[in-house]
Amino acid sequence: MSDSLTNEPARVAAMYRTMLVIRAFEEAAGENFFAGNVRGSVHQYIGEEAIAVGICENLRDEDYLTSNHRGHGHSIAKGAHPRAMMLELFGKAGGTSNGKGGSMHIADFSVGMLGANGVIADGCTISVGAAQALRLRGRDSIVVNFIGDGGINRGPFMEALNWAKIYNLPVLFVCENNQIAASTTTRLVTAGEGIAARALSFDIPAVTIDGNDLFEVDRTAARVVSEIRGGSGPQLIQAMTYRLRGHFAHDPAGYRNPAEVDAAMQLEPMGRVEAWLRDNGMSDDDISELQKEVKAAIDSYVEDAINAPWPDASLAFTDVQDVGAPHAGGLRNE
Amino acid sequence: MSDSLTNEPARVAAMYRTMLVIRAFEEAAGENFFAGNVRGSVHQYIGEEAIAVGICENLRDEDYLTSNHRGHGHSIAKGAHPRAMMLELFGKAGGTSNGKGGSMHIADFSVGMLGANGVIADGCTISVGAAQALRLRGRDSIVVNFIGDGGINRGPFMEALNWAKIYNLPVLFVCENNQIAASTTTRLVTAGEGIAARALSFDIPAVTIDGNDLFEVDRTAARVVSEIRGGSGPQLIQAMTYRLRGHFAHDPAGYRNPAEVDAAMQLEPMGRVEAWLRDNGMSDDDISELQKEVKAAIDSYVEDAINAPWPDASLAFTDVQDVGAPHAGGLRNE
Amino acid sequence: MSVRLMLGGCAMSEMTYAEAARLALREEMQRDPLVWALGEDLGYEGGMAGQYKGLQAEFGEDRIVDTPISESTIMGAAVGAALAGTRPIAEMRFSDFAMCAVDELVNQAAKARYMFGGQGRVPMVARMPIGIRGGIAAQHSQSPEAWYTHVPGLVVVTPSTPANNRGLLKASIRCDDPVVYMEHKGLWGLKGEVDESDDAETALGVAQTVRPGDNLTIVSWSAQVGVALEAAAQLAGDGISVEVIDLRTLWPWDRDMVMASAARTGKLLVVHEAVRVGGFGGEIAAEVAEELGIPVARLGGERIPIPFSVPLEEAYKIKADRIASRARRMLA
Amino acid sequence: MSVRLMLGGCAMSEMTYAEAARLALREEMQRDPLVWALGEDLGYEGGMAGQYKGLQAEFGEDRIVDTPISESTIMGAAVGAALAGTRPIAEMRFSDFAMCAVDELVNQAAKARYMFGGQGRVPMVARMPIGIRGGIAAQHSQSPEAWYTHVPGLVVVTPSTPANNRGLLKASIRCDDPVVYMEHKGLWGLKGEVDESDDAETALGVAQTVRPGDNLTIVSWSAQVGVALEAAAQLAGDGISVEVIDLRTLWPWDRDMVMASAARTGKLLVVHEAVRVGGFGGEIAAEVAEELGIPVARLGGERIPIPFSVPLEEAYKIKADRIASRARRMLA
Ligand SMILES: Cc1ncc(C[n+]2csc(CCOP(=O)(O)OP(=O)(O)O)c2C)c(N)n1
Ligand SMILES: Cc1ncc(C[n+]2csc(CCOP(=O)(O)OP(=O)(O)O)c2C)c(N)n1
Ligand SMILES: [Mg+2]
Ligand SMILES: [Mg+2]
Repeated sequence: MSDSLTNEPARVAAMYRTMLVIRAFEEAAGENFFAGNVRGSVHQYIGEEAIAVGICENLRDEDYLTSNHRGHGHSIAKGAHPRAMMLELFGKAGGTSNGKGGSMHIADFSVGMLGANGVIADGCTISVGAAQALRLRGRDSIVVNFIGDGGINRGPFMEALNWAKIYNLPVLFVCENNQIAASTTTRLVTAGEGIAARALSFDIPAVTIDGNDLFEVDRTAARVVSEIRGGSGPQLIQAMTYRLRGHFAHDPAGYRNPAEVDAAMQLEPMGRVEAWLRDNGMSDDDISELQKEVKAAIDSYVEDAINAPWPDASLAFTDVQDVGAPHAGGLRNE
Repeated sequence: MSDSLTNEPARVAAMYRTMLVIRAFEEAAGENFFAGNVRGSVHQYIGEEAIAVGICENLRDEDYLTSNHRGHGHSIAKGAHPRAMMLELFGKAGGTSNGKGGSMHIADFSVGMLGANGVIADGCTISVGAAQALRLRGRDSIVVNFIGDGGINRGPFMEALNWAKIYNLPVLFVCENNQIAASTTTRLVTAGEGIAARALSFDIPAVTIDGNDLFEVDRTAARVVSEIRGGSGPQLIQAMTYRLRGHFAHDPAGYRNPAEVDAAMQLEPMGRVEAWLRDNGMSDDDISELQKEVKAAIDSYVEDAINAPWPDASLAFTDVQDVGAPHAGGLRNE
Repeated sequence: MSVRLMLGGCAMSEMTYAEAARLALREEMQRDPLVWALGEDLGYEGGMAGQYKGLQAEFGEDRIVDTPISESTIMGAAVGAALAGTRPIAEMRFSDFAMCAVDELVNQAAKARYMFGGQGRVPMVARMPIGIRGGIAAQHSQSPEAWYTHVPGLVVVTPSTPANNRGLLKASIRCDDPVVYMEHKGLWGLKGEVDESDDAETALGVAQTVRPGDNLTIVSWSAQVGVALEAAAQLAGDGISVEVIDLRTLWPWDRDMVMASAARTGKLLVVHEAVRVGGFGGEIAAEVAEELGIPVARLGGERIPIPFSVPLEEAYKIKADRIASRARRMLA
Repeated sequence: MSVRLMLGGCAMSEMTYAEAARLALREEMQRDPLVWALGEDLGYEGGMAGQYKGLQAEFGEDRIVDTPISESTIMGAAVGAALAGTRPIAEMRFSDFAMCAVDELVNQAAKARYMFGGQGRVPMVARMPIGIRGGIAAQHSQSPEAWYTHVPGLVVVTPSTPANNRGLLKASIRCDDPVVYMEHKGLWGLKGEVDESDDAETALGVAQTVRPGDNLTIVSWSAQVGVALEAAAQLAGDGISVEVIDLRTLWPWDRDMVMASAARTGKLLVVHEAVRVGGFGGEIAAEVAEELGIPVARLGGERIPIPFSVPLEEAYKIKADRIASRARRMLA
């Protein structure tokens, strides 16, 4: 990760690689959901990869990130290891949370990834508090919060906007506007022009960009992140995108017509970066080599996850709390 | 109450009278708080009378009103009887809630007053639901919600703005901006230009007026209420005003300097209406006669409240619920 | 819905727990034009487990209202709509998300009638499924029913079968009090017979003896009733006769039925999926101990967030074996 | 704060419960620069009962943060700030308003450490006073402590005297778990001795025998302890010797001390101001009944919203007379 704005092919190729990792991870997650290896809800990030990658490319490990239910891509882009994530999705020992959290609670504190979240918009209030902690600890890091276009209508998010501004906190809100929330077209339940207009009414600078254009995301993030680091206070980026799959793996998404999805496929982010790389000297062979390498890595993580042991059942009772932990003080339940 | 826009002296005198009732009621509430007759929190509306009166003058009994902790003025303006309200403040039998609610829970459903509220901004979400009920029941009534400038920073209010707009509900939000929330200068905790700008970002028409000018409030309300009744969808009025007393009766309000309060006194609403009435043919005698009459009425309600019996203790156990009511089914607590 | 059997005047259909709820919703909406529902994704998706499938087409967008993700307002609007003369059903998806609207439920819905001295009523149903469905972890699996029993003004309902899910939901919609209606997510697919010709409600506050027995009374509710029945069957093999009572409604709970059974068997075991500490089992066990002075025991979830992974999630659950062994210990 | 007495190494001061909290806050903020507080009206007003009076001047606006009226964010920001390495104190004013932030407390604060497999911790204190103060009615008088005992991950503290309000608050601020800290509003003015020279915490999870006795054990907490002591004094006049235990911490509660006492006296009565149905008394009574098989009883508030008017509010309360008569019945 660097603050550089240059589009050297090597840098773009590295971002492209991260996008490939996310895409392959999500495909594998979906397949293994259907194979019965992954339980619960798997919200895939397919089609939205450019946002997480373009934003996180401009962050440092010490910067914090908070996410929502669709957090795999954010986590990988921030530097969480997809192997540990895959183990977590399978609920296996060695997963990011040792199997305690699963897909909706991926976190990697070592790279500032403070957690995906199962409750819409709760990451927003967590973010502003994390930013206050940074100030108190004298750090110049920033906090990035990813929120969906459905999530913007929850009150806590709007409170957090106000909060971030009045304390002039270093928070970047990234609204991933894929135009839908589960089966609901968000336009129909969102009054006014949308989140950018709302942010402006809090005097928070807001910009709307093509979230499927890695270069635009990267460029915008580079500028906005450096402004925030410089003390601009909170800003908001609305990244327009499209959720190429159902809400979660088991959603057939029958509520939209195939033509819409086909049209969206034309604008999906991976192909656009690929084209740029081709134009800038990367050969077809190099590209397919990279794709194969990434696919092989993800396959190996799946393999690892399949073979990994379950966490010992006793782990269910650790990491709850120090004071009044389960089974402490003669407490029992039998 | 009428939808008329004309400023005939009789109509203005009637509004003035209601303002006097509110002022006298609040003075009496404060005195009786210090006399130990009224317990709890008494949030006086002194200095803000023109808002409730100017708004409610343009409402019908069938229109609903929801309020907040500072609800006495709203209730009186909507038609609740100050005698029953005074009894309620004293916790006596015959009070609006038979003593169960007190100052923060004044309600008079017979005139559409759906309740003061002890939780900031909760009236807002109640309002939008009441408006949905009106639509379902085929009524052309509207709902008015009073909210403070401190309350606008709670998420549920912002959710309710969005909600009112997307369903095009007949709701008038009235933000009484007295520039303070308890001891907090709201400007310091409110990002952006304030509530009017925020409402506009939801595409809700919003206007800021001098809330201490009865005529401006009345005129604005007449227009806005008729537009809402005509199907405009939600609108917002921000009425600028000043809280002439402490947050509640027992708040000495030492956080502001006396000069500020003195300056505000010059702009208080009662004197301005009084001046207009004088200019429009009401004699000093008539005015002081009216003041005396109102004062005497309120005094008599205080007298009644002092002499009224306590509610029977058994009333503590009624109106809880039909299914699983206290003491039903052999349940006991002894 | 599938096979339909006519037995005398009855029209028995086999349907799932979720389908039974849909039937009740549809019947009550047909019966009373003031009944309506609001929540996320009700229209196309049909809400959780498709319980509203087709109902928006039938009743229109003003009665099956697709909302933004605004839990506070879903609940708060329901309160307002109830005070203003309608019968809203607030759909919270999961009881976990309903925690975003506790204030509106507890400070407004539960208290409005009382605080206003009976001037208004709040006939609403707040639907919020509880329980473990498998692999949805700490923020999607909780069973907080005990909280709401502690709140004056609220009725708390926990259906356990397709038939009583229909009957209790009908009764809840017709009830003039705010009802917290807690399906169990793990039961949505459970099949059972429902008498469609019978419009009767399942009375609120009335428990059901789902297995008669003499040596021990097990009180349970929601999905845990099925597990208790399994345990009872195991114990029957050892010649131990267990009575199993399904409370169905937690507030008011059927104190008379529980006391009569416990007095007869002389031993009480309460079992629930919710965390044991602070669970509603404490209320029942304490009441019975206080009144009858007989041995009581409770089983409930460990005091841990619900974990994701299979063996960890299993460690949380109260299985039939554990119930049986606790029962044996009581009878030893 | 008033008179100061030097006894040996001790510096005993008489101060109120509220002043003792202020002392603890100040001491802990001096001790650890990562401790900070956020809430409405802390600066000028000094928060509820003036517990922060002067502290903003001393510690600055970044450590005593005056917030907008945004309860969800007060709590949520505290969670974020705790995960990010500080020790926030979230001031909710009243436990009633904290209901606007149940989701942030229960779904985030309580679970983050667990869900993330121990990667982070949430060392925060959520302060939310409970109880009746007189005439502030249904939305300002609740005692929902039982709810939070039911939530894995949370510690629940209910101080009853100036001395333990200081000691427990210090321990809570130093605790690495999220602590729900529930003062009783009615105790703010209560005076008592505090040893200012002693920096020791009052250990979490340890109860205190506030009156020794032989015939009956009364377990209580918060303001109700004082009422229980009154009842015990009444009963002493009749030759009945009552042991009164102040739990001080509800989770974890001091099971050993309660069991030992109850085993010795042979009878247990739990008394709390919170609504009896679903209250934490059920947990304790059930545990004792289950383990010791001795007579148990509970007294708690009626299942009604707290009314405003004097005689109605009085009807809710558990007075010393009622406790004494229940005790007599147990001993008859
Ligand atoms: C408070 C809350 N309400 C509802 C849900 C259920 N839910 C999960 S994801 C989702 C849709 C979110 O849409 P959006 O914010 O646009 O994100 P996207 O899925 O499009 O990435 C909903 C309603 C939830 N998890 N939390
Ligand atoms: C949710 C909630 N938080 C805090 C409070 C405490 N409180 C009561 S009134 C008030 C200030 C309200 O200010 P504003 O909305 O401007 O109304 P005003 O008092 O100025 O009329 C506060 C913080 C409350 N009642 N409810
Ligand atoms: Mg979306
Ligand atoms: Mg104000």
